[in-house]
Amino acid sequence: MELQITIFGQLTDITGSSNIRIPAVSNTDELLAALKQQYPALGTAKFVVAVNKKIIQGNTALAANSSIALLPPFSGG
Amino acid sequence: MELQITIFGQLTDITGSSNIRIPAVSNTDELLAALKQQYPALGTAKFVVAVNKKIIQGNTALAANSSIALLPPFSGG
Amino acid sequence: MENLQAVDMKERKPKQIFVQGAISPAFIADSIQKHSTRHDIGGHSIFLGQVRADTIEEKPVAAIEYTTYEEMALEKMLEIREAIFSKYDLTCMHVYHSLGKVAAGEICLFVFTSSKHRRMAIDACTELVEKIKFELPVWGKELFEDESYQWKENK
Amino acid sequence: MENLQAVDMKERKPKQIFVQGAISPAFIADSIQKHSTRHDIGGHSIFLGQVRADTIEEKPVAAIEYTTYEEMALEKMLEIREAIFSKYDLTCMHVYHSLGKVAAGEICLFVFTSSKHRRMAIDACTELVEKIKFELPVWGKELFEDESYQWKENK
Repeated sequence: MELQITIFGQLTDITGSSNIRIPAVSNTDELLAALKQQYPALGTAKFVVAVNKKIIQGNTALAANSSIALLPPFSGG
Repeated sequence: MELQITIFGQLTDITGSSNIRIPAVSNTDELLAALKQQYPALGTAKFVVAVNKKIIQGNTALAANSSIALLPPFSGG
Repeated sequence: MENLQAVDMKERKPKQIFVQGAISPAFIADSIQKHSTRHDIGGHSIFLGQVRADTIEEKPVAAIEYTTYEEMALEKMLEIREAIFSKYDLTCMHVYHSLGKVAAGEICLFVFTSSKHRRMAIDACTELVEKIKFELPVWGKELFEDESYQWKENK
Repeated sequence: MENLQAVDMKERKPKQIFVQGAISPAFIADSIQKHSTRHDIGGHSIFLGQVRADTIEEKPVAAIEYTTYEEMALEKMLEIREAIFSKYDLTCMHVYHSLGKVAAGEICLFVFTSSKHRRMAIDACTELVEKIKFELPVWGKELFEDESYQWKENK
Protein backbone atom coordinates (compact mmCIF):
# COMPACT_ATOMS: atom_id res chain seq x y z
CA MET A 1 0.00 0.00 0.00
CA GLU A 2 1.19 3.48 -0.87
CA LEU A 3 -0.13 6.98 -0.38
CA GLN A 4 -0.04 9.47 -3.22
CA ILE A 5 0.82 13.05 -2.32
CA THR A 6 0.43 16.09 -4.53
CA ILE A 7 3.09 18.78 -4.19
CA PHE A 8 2.57 22.43 -5.12
CA GLY A 9 4.58 25.59 -5.76
CA GLN A 10 8.15 25.91 -4.48
CA LEU A 11 7.92 22.54 -2.69
CA THR A 12 8.30 20.86 -6.09
CA ASP A 13 11.83 22.31 -6.14
CA ILE A 14 12.49 20.04 -3.13
CA THR A 15 10.64 16.92 -4.25
CA GLY A 16 11.54 17.22 -7.93
CA SER A 17 8.01 16.16 -8.83
CA SER A 18 4.44 17.28 -8.26
CA ASN A 19 3.33 13.74 -7.42
CA ILE A 20 5.17 11.53 -4.98
CA ARG A 21 4.34 8.19 -3.34
CA ILE A 22 5.33 6.96 0.06
CA PRO A 23 4.62 3.67 1.90
CA ALA A 24 1.25 3.88 3.68
CA VAL A 25 1.10 5.57 7.11
CA SER A 26 -1.98 5.99 9.28
CA ASN A 27 -1.89 9.69 10.15
CA THR A 28 -0.36 13.01 9.14
CA ASP A 29 2.26 13.07 11.93
CA GLU A 30 3.68 9.83 10.56
CA LEU A 31 3.38 11.18 7.04
CA LEU A 32 5.39 14.31 7.90
CA ALA A 33 8.08 12.27 9.63
CA ALA A 34 8.41 9.98 6.62
CA LEU A 35 8.48 12.91 4.17
CA LYS A 36 11.13 14.79 6.14
CA GLN A 37 13.30 11.69 6.22
CA GLN A 38 13.01 11.29 2.46
CA TYR A 39 13.32 15.05 1.71
CA PRO A 40 15.30 16.70 4.54
CA ALA A 41 14.77 20.19 3.04
CA LEU A 42 11.05 19.88 3.91
CA GLY A 43 12.15 20.18 7.56
CA THR A 44 12.78 23.91 7.11
CA ALA A 45 10.24 24.65 4.35
CA LYS A 46 7.01 26.53 5.16
CA PHE A 47 3.91 24.57 4.18
CA VAL A 48 0.58 23.20 5.38
CA VAL A 49 -1.00 19.81 4.67
CA ALA A 50 -4.44 19.48 3.05
CA VAL A 51 -6.40 16.25 3.45
CA ASN A 52 -9.43 15.93 1.22
CA LYS A 53 -9.09 19.58 0.18
CA LYS A 54 -9.13 20.96 3.74
CA ILE A 55 -6.09 22.29 5.55
CA ILE A 56 -5.59 20.13 8.64
CA GLN A 57 -5.11 21.39 12.18
CA GLY A 58 -3.11 18.91 14.27
CA ASN A 59 -2.62 15.21 13.67
CA THR A 60 -5.21 13.75 11.26
CA ALA A 61 -6.03 10.16 10.34
CA LEU A 62 -5.33 9.09 6.76
CA ALA A 63 -7.10 6.46 4.65
CA ALA A 64 -5.82 4.80 1.51
CA ASN A 65 -8.07 7.01 -0.58
CA SER A 66 -7.36 10.33 1.18
CA SER A 67 -6.37 13.19 -1.13
CA ILE A 68 -3.16 14.50 0.40
CA ALA A 69 -1.44 17.71 -0.66
CA LEU A 70 1.45 19.85 0.56
CA LEU A 71 0.77 23.57 0.14
CA PRO A 72 3.46 26.25 0.51
CA PRO A 73 2.32 29.87 1.27
CA PHE A 74 -0.20 31.07 -1.30
CA SER A 75 0.88 33.75 -3.76
CA GLY A 76 -1.99 34.29 -6.17
CA GLY A 77 -3.20 37.60 -7.57
CA MET B 1 -24.44 98.95 -12.37
CA GLU B 2 -25.69 95.40 -12.07
CA LEU B 3 -24.24 92.14 -10.78
CA GLN B 4 -24.68 88.98 -12.79
CA ILE B 5 -25.31 85.79 -10.81
CA THR B 6 -25.16 82.24 -12.12
CA ILE B 7 -27.69 79.81 -10.68
CA PHE B 8 -27.24 76.03 -10.62
CA GLY B 9 -29.27 72.86 -10.07
CA GLN B 10 -32.60 72.97 -8.27
CA LEU B 11 -32.21 76.71 -7.55
CA THR B 12 -33.08 77.38 -11.20
CA ASP B 13 -36.56 76.04 -10.36
CA ILE B 14 -36.85 79.08 -8.04
CA THR B 15 -35.24 81.74 -10.22
CA GLY B 16 -36.63 80.44 -13.52
CA SER B 17 -33.27 81.12 -15.15
CA SER B 18 -29.63 80.14 -14.78
CA ASN B 19 -28.49 83.76 -15.12
CA ILE B 20 -30.02 86.60 -13.16
CA ARG B 21 -29.05 90.25 -12.67
CA ILE B 22 -29.59 92.41 -9.64
CA PRO B 23 -28.67 96.05 -8.90
CA ALA B 24 -25.09 96.30 -7.62
CA VAL B 25 -24.45 95.63 -3.91
CA SER B 26 -21.09 95.75 -2.16
CA ASN B 27 -20.98 92.45 -0.27
CA THR B 28 -22.57 89.01 -0.09
CA ASP B 29 -24.79 89.77 2.93
CA GLU B 30 -26.45 92.54 0.92
CA LEU B 31 -26.59 90.24 -2.08
CA LEU B 32 -28.41 87.51 -0.12
CA ALA B 33 -30.88 90.01 1.32
CA ALA B 34 -31.66 91.37 -2.14
CA LEU B 35 -32.01 87.89 -3.64
CA LYS B 36 -34.33 86.68 -0.88
CA GLN B 37 -36.53 89.72 -1.36
CA GLN B 38 -36.77 89.05 -5.11
CA TYR B 39 -37.10 85.22 -4.73
CA PRO B 40 -38.64 84.49 -1.30
CA ALA B 41 -38.26 80.70 -1.83
CA LEU B 42 -34.46 81.16 -1.60
CA GLY B 43 -35.04 81.90 2.09
CA THR B 44 -35.66 78.20 2.82
CA ALA B 45 -33.51 76.67 0.06
CA LYS B 46 -30.16 75.04 0.89
CA PHE B 47 -27.26 76.59 -1.00
CA VAL B 48 -23.82 78.17 -0.70
CA VAL B 49 -22.41 81.20 -2.53
CA ALA B 50 -19.25 81.00 -4.63
CA VAL B 51 -17.30 84.17 -5.42
CA ASN B 52 -14.60 83.81 -8.07
CA LYS B 53 -15.02 80.01 -7.98
CA LYS B 54 -14.45 79.68 -4.21
CA ILE B 55 -17.19 78.94 -1.70
CA ILE B 56 -17.32 81.90 0.68
CA GLN B 57 -17.28 81.71 4.49
CA GLY B 58 -19.01 84.73 6.07
CA ASN B 59 -19.67 88.11 4.49
CA THR B 60 -17.46 88.78 1.47
CA ALA B 61 -16.85 91.96 -0.54
CA LEU B 62 -18.07 92.01 -4.15
CA ALA B 63 -16.65 93.90 -7.11
CA ALA B 64 -18.37 94.66 -10.41
CA ASN B 65 -16.39 91.90 -12.10
CA SER B 66 -16.80 89.22 -9.37
CA SER B 67 -18.04 85.84 -10.64
CA ILE B 68 -20.97 85.06 -8.36
CA ALA B 69 -22.76 81.72 -8.26
CA LEU B 70 -25.41 80.06 -6.09
CA LEU B 71 -24.72 76.36 -5.54
CA PRO B 72 -27.28 73.94 -4.09
CA PRO B 73 -25.98 70.66 -2.52
CA PHE B 74 -23.82 68.73 -4.97
CA SER B 75 -25.16 65.49 -6.42
CA GLY B 76 -22.65 64.25 -8.95
CA GLY B 77 -21.57 60.66 -9.51
CA MET C 1 1.71 59.15 -17.87
CA GLU C 2 3.54 59.98 -14.67
CA ASN C 3 5.58 62.64 -16.40
CA LEU C 4 2.54 64.28 -17.92
CA GLN C 5 0.86 64.35 -14.55
CA ALA C 6 3.96 65.72 -12.85
CA VAL C 7 3.99 68.55 -15.40
CA ASP C 8 0.26 69.13 -14.88
CA MET C 9 0.81 69.42 -11.16
CA LYS C 10 3.70 71.82 -11.54
CA GLU C 11 1.77 74.08 -13.87
CA ARG C 12 -1.44 73.65 -11.86
CA LYS C 13 -3.26 73.23 -15.14
CA PRO C 14 -6.74 71.78 -14.66
CA LYS C 15 -7.36 68.63 -16.69
CA GLN C 16 -10.69 68.00 -18.40
CA ILE C 17 -12.73 65.31 -16.61
CA PHE C 18 -16.15 65.84 -18.20
CA VAL C 19 -17.45 63.78 -21.11
CA GLN C 20 -20.75 64.28 -22.91
CA GLY C 21 -23.23 61.47 -22.20
CA ALA C 22 -22.52 57.98 -20.86
CA ILE C 23 -19.03 56.49 -20.42
CA SER C 24 -18.74 53.37 -22.57
CA PRO C 25 -17.21 50.06 -21.44
CA ALA C 26 -14.97 50.29 -24.55
CA PHE C 27 -13.55 53.60 -23.28
CA ILE C 28 -12.83 51.92 -19.92
CA ALA C 29 -11.13 48.98 -21.67
CA ASP C 30 -8.94 51.39 -23.67
CA SER C 31 -7.95 53.18 -20.51
CA ILE C 32 -6.96 49.87 -18.85
CA GLN C 33 -5.08 48.75 -21.96
CA LYS C 34 -2.95 51.92 -21.99
CA HIS C 35 -1.48 50.94 -18.62
CA SER C 36 0.04 47.69 -19.90
CA THR C 37 3.23 49.55 -20.81
CA ARG C 38 3.71 50.58 -17.17
CA HIS C 39 5.59 47.66 -15.65
CA ASP C 40 5.78 49.22 -12.18
CA ILE C 41 2.01 48.89 -11.63
CA GLY C 42 0.81 45.96 -9.48
CA GLY C 43 -2.82 46.91 -8.88
CA HIS C 44 -5.60 49.03 -10.36
CA SER C 45 -8.71 50.08 -8.48
CA ILE C 46 -11.73 51.22 -10.46
CA PHE C 47 -15.04 52.66 -9.32
CA LEU C 48 -17.92 52.99 -11.76
CA GLY C 49 -21.09 54.90 -10.97
CA GLN C 50 -24.09 53.53 -12.83
CA VAL C 51 -27.44 55.32 -13.17
CA ARG C 52 -29.98 53.49 -11.04
CA ALA C 53 -33.66 53.33 -12.01
CA ASP C 54 -34.96 54.13 -8.52
CA THR C 55 -38.74 54.13 -8.32
CA ILE C 56 -40.08 57.36 -6.84
CA GLU C 57 -43.83 57.54 -6.29
CA GLU C 58 -44.23 54.52 -8.60
CA LYS C 59 -42.31 56.14 -11.47
CA PRO C 60 -38.91 54.71 -12.38
CA VAL C 61 -36.01 57.07 -13.14
CA ALA C 62 -35.33 56.83 -16.88
CA ALA C 63 -32.14 58.92 -16.96
CA ILE C 64 -30.09 61.45 -15.03
CA GLU C 65 -29.12 64.74 -16.63
CA TYR C 66 -25.88 66.15 -15.22
CA THR C 67 -24.83 69.78 -15.18
CA THR C 68 -21.77 71.42 -13.64
CA TYR C 69 -20.10 74.70 -12.85
CA GLU C 70 -17.26 73.58 -15.06
CA GLU C 71 -14.55 76.16 -14.33
CA MET C 72 -14.99 75.72 -10.59
CA ALA C 73 -15.25 71.92 -10.84
CA LEU C 74 -12.00 71.60 -12.80
CA GLU C 75 -10.13 73.80 -10.33
CA LYS C 76 -11.56 71.78 -7.44
CA MET C 77 -10.60 68.53 -9.19
CA LEU C 78 -7.02 69.80 -9.54
CA GLU C 79 -6.95 70.44 -5.77
CA ILE C 80 -8.35 66.96 -5.08
CA ARG C 81 -5.82 65.40 -7.47
CA GLU C 82 -2.92 67.11 -5.72
CA ALA C 83 -4.20 66.07 -2.28
CA ILE C 84 -4.58 62.43 -3.34
CA PHE C 85 -1.18 62.30 -5.06
CA SER C 86 0.52 63.72 -1.99
CA LYS C 87 -1.26 61.29 0.37
CA TYR C 88 -0.95 58.07 -1.65
CA ASP C 89 1.94 56.60 -3.59
CA LEU C 90 0.15 56.33 -6.96
CA THR C 91 1.41 55.74 -10.45
CA CYS C 92 -1.67 57.21 -12.16
CA MET C 93 -5.10 58.64 -11.43
CA HIS C 94 -7.91 59.20 -13.93
CA VAL C 95 -11.39 60.63 -13.37
CA TYR C 96 -14.21 60.96 -15.90
CA HIS C 97 -17.70 62.29 -15.14
CA SER C 98 -20.63 62.48 -17.53
CA LEU C 99 -22.50 65.66 -18.42
CA GLY C 100 -25.91 65.73 -20.09
CA LYS C 101 -28.26 62.74 -20.19
CA VAL C 102 -27.17 59.29 -19.03
CA ALA C 103 -29.83 56.55 -19.23
CA ALA C 104 -30.54 54.07 -16.43
CA GLY C 105 -27.99 51.23 -16.60
CA GLU C 106 -25.29 53.42 -18.17
CA ILE C 107 -22.02 54.53 -16.56
CA CYS C 108 -21.79 58.19 -15.39
CA LEU C 109 -18.57 58.14 -13.31
CA PHE C 110 -15.24 56.38 -13.90
CA VAL C 111 -12.53 56.68 -11.24
CA PHE C 112 -9.30 54.80 -11.89
CA THR C 113 -6.18 54.64 -9.68
CA SER C 114 -3.03 52.56 -10.14
CA SER C 115 -0.15 51.83 -7.82
CA LYS C 116 2.73 49.48 -7.19
CA HIS C 117 0.78 47.92 -4.29
CA ARG C 118 -2.93 47.19 -4.09
CA ARG C 119 -3.74 49.00 -0.81
CA MET C 120 -2.58 52.37 -2.12
CA ALA C 121 -4.67 52.04 -5.29
CA ILE C 122 -7.77 50.87 -3.38
CA ASP C 123 -7.60 53.47 -0.58
CA ALA C 124 -6.93 56.33 -3.01
CA CYS C 125 -9.85 55.28 -5.22
CA THR C 126 -12.23 55.05 -2.26
CA GLU C 127 -11.27 58.51 -0.99
CA LEU C 128 -11.46 60.01 -4.50
CA VAL C 129 -15.03 58.76 -4.99
CA GLU C 130 -16.16 60.40 -1.73
CA LYS C 131 -14.46 63.68 -2.63
CA ILE C 132 -15.99 63.67 -6.11
CA LYS C 133 -19.47 63.07 -4.69
CA PHE C 134 -19.28 65.79 -2.02
CA GLU C 135 -16.82 68.41 -3.27
CA LEU C 136 -17.40 68.74 -7.02
CA PRO C 137 -20.07 71.23 -8.12
CA VAL C 138 -22.10 68.79 -10.22
CA TRP C 139 -25.86 68.31 -10.12
CA GLY C 140 -27.98 65.39 -11.23
CA LYS C 141 -31.58 65.79 -12.36
CA GLU C 142 -33.52 62.52 -12.27
CA LEU C 143 -35.76 62.38 -15.30
CA PHE C 144 -38.89 60.21 -15.38
CA GLU C 145 -40.43 58.82 -18.51
CA ASP C 146 -43.35 61.24 -18.37
CA GLU C 147 -40.85 64.14 -18.55
CA SER C 148 -41.35 65.12 -14.92
CA TYR C 149 -38.15 65.25 -12.83
CA GLN C 150 -36.65 65.36 -9.38
CA TRP C 151 -33.26 66.70 -8.29
CA LYS C 152 -30.88 63.99 -7.12
CA GLU C 153 -29.52 64.00 -3.55
CA ASN C 154 -26.22 62.38 -2.56
CA LYS C 155 -25.93 60.35 0.65
CA MET D 1 -27.56 37.25 -12.57
CA GLU D 2 -28.90 37.39 -9.06
CA ASN D 3 -31.13 34.39 -9.67
CA LEU D 4 -28.30 32.33 -11.10
CA GLN D 5 -26.16 33.15 -8.13
CA ALA D 6 -28.95 32.35 -5.71
CA VAL D 7 -29.27 28.94 -7.36
CA ASP D 8 -25.49 28.44 -7.26
CA MET D 9 -25.48 29.17 -3.58
CA LYS D 10 -28.33 26.81 -2.84
CA GLU D 11 -26.68 23.98 -4.75
CA ARG D 12 -23.22 24.89 -3.43
CA LYS D 13 -21.89 24.34 -6.90
CA PRO D 14 -18.40 25.78 -7.35
CA LYS D 15 -18.10 28.24 -10.23
CA GLN D 16 -15.05 28.31 -12.49
CA ILE D 17 -12.84 31.34 -11.80
CA PHE D 18 -9.67 30.32 -13.64
CA VAL D 19 -8.81 31.46 -17.14
CA GLN D 20 -5.79 30.44 -19.18
CA GLY D 21 -3.28 33.28 -19.61
CA ALA D 22 -3.88 37.03 -19.21
CA ILE D 23 -7.30 38.65 -18.72
CA SER D 24 -7.94 41.06 -21.61
CA PRO D 25 -9.37 44.57 -21.22
CA ALA D 26 -12.01 43.54 -23.80
CA PHE D 27 -13.18 40.75 -21.48
CA ILE D 28 -13.46 43.29 -18.65
CA ALA D 29 -15.44 45.67 -20.90
CA ASP D 30 -17.83 42.83 -21.83
CA SER D 31 -18.35 42.01 -18.20
CA ILE D 32 -19.16 45.66 -17.39
CA GLN D 33 -21.48 45.92 -20.41
CA LYS D 34 -23.52 42.91 -19.26
CA HIS D 35 -24.53 44.81 -16.12
CA SER D 36 -26.28 47.61 -18.04
CA THR D 37 -29.53 45.62 -17.95
CA ARG D 38 -29.47 45.67 -14.13
CA HIS D 39 -31.19 48.93 -13.24
CA ASP D 40 -30.86 48.39 -9.48
CA ILE D 41 -27.06 48.78 -9.57
CA GLY D 42 -25.65 52.16 -8.49
CA GLY D 43 -21.95 51.35 -8.17
CA HIS D 44 -19.37 48.85 -9.37
CA SER D 45 -16.02 48.29 -7.72
CA ILE D 46 -13.27 46.59 -9.69
CA PHE D 47 -9.81 45.46 -8.67
CA LEU D 48 -7.27 44.41 -11.30
CA GLY D 49 -4.01 42.72 -10.45
CA GLN D 50 -1.30 43.48 -13.00
CA VAL D 51 2.01 41.60 -13.30
CA ARG D 52 4.79 43.90 -12.14
CA ALA D 53 8.28 43.71 -13.59
CA ASP D 54 10.07 43.88 -10.25
CA THR D 55 13.83 43.88 -10.56
CA ILE D 56 15.44 41.17 -8.45
CA GLU D 57 19.24 41.08 -8.40
CA GLU D 58 19.25 43.32 -11.49
CA LYS D 59 17.00 40.99 -13.51
CA PRO D 60 13.45 42.20 -14.29
CA VAL D 61 10.52 39.77 -13.96
CA ALA D 62 9.32 38.99 -17.51
CA ALA D 63 6.20 37.02 -16.57
CA ILE D 64 4.49 35.16 -13.76
CA GLU D 65 3.37 31.57 -14.24
CA TYR D 66 0.40 30.67 -12.06
CA THR D 67 -0.58 27.20 -10.85
CA THR D 68 -3.36 26.14 -8.51
CA TYR D 69 -4.84 23.22 -6.63
CA GLU D 70 -7.98 23.75 -8.65
CA GLU D 71 -10.51 21.53 -6.88
CA MET D 72 -9.59 22.97 -3.49
CA ALA D 73 -9.42 26.54 -4.83
CA LEU D 74 -12.91 26.37 -6.33
CA GLU D 75 -14.38 24.98 -3.11
CA LYS D 76 -12.62 27.70 -1.13
CA MET D 77 -13.88 30.34 -3.56
CA LEU D 78 -17.44 29.10 -3.04
CA GLU D 79 -16.98 29.53 0.73
CA ILE D 80 -15.56 33.03 0.23
CA ARG D 81 -18.42 33.92 -2.14
CA GLU D 82 -21.03 32.82 0.41
CA ALA D 83 -19.30 34.73 3.21
CA ILE D 84 -19.14 37.94 1.14
CA PHE D 85 -22.75 37.65 -0.07
CA SER D 86 -23.98 37.17 3.49
CA LYS D 87 -21.94 40.11 4.82
CA TYR D 88 -22.59 42.67 2.04
CA ASP D 89 -25.75 43.59 0.17
CA LEU D 90 -24.45 42.88 -3.33
CA THR D 91 -26.19 42.50 -6.66
CA CYS D 92 -23.35 40.56 -8.30
CA MET D 93 -19.83 39.34 -7.67
CA HIS D 94 -17.37 38.05 -10.28
CA VAL D 95 -13.82 36.78 -9.83
CA TYR D 96 -11.37 35.68 -12.53
CA HIS D 97 -7.78 34.56 -11.93
CA SER D 98 -5.20 33.64 -14.55
CA LEU D 99 -3.40 30.31 -14.76
CA GLY D 100 -0.26 29.72 -16.80
CA LYS D 101 1.99 32.52 -18.04
CA VAL D 102 1.02 36.17 -17.76
CA ALA D 103 3.56 38.70 -19.06
CA ALA D 104 4.60 41.85 -17.18
CA GLY D 105 1.99 44.57 -17.78
CA GLU D 106 -0.85 42.09 -18.30
CA ILE D 107 -3.84 41.53 -16.01
CA CYS D 108 -3.84 38.36 -13.86
CA LEU D 109 -6.74 39.04 -11.44
CA PHE D 110 -10.16 40.62 -12.03
CA VAL D 111 -12.47 41.12 -9.04
CA PHE D 112 -15.81 42.81 -9.74
CA THR D 113 -18.59 43.64 -7.26
CA SER D 114 -21.82 45.57 -7.84
CA SER D 115 -24.35 46.97 -5.43
CA LYS D 116 -27.16 49.46 -5.09
CA HIS D 117 -24.86 51.71 -3.04
CA ARG D 118 -21.16 52.39 -3.54
CA ARG D 119 -19.89 51.55 -0.03
CA MET D 120 -21.15 47.96 -0.18
CA ALA D 121 -19.53 47.37 -3.58
CA ILE D 122 -16.22 48.96 -2.51
CA ASP D 123 -15.96 47.24 0.89
CA ALA D 124 -16.89 43.84 -0.55
CA CYS D 125 -14.33 44.17 -3.35
CA THR D 126 -11.57 45.17 -0.91
CA GLU D 127 -12.29 42.21 1.39
CA LEU D 128 -12.54 39.81 -1.56
CA VAL D 129 -9.11 40.80 -2.87
CA GLU D 130 -7.50 40.10 0.52
CA LYS D 131 -9.25 36.73 0.81
CA ILE D 132 -8.21 35.75 -2.71
CA LYS D 133 -4.58 36.65 -2.02
CA PHE D 134 -4.34 34.80 1.30
CA GLU D 135 -6.89 31.97 1.19
CA LEU D 136 -6.84 30.61 -2.37
CA PRO D 137 -4.29 27.86 -3.08
CA VAL D 138 -2.63 29.58 -6.03
CA TRP D 139 1.11 29.99 -6.60
CA GLY D 140 3.00 32.45 -8.75
CA LYS D 141 6.43 31.69 -10.20
CA GLU D 142 8.28 34.83 -11.31
CA LEU D 143 10.10 34.07 -14.54
CA PHE D 144 13.14 36.07 -15.62
CA GLU D 145 14.22 36.53 -19.20
CA ASP D 146 17.17 34.19 -18.81
CA GLU D 147 14.74 31.39 -17.82
CA SER D 148 15.72 31.44 -14.17
CA TYR D 149 12.85 31.96 -11.71
CA GLN D 150 11.83 32.84 -8.18
CA TRP D 151 8.65 31.92 -6.31
CA LYS D 152 6.41 34.90 -5.63
CA GLU D 153 5.55 35.90 -2.04
CA ASN D 154 2.39 37.80 -1.10
CA LYS D 155 2.50 40.62 1.42
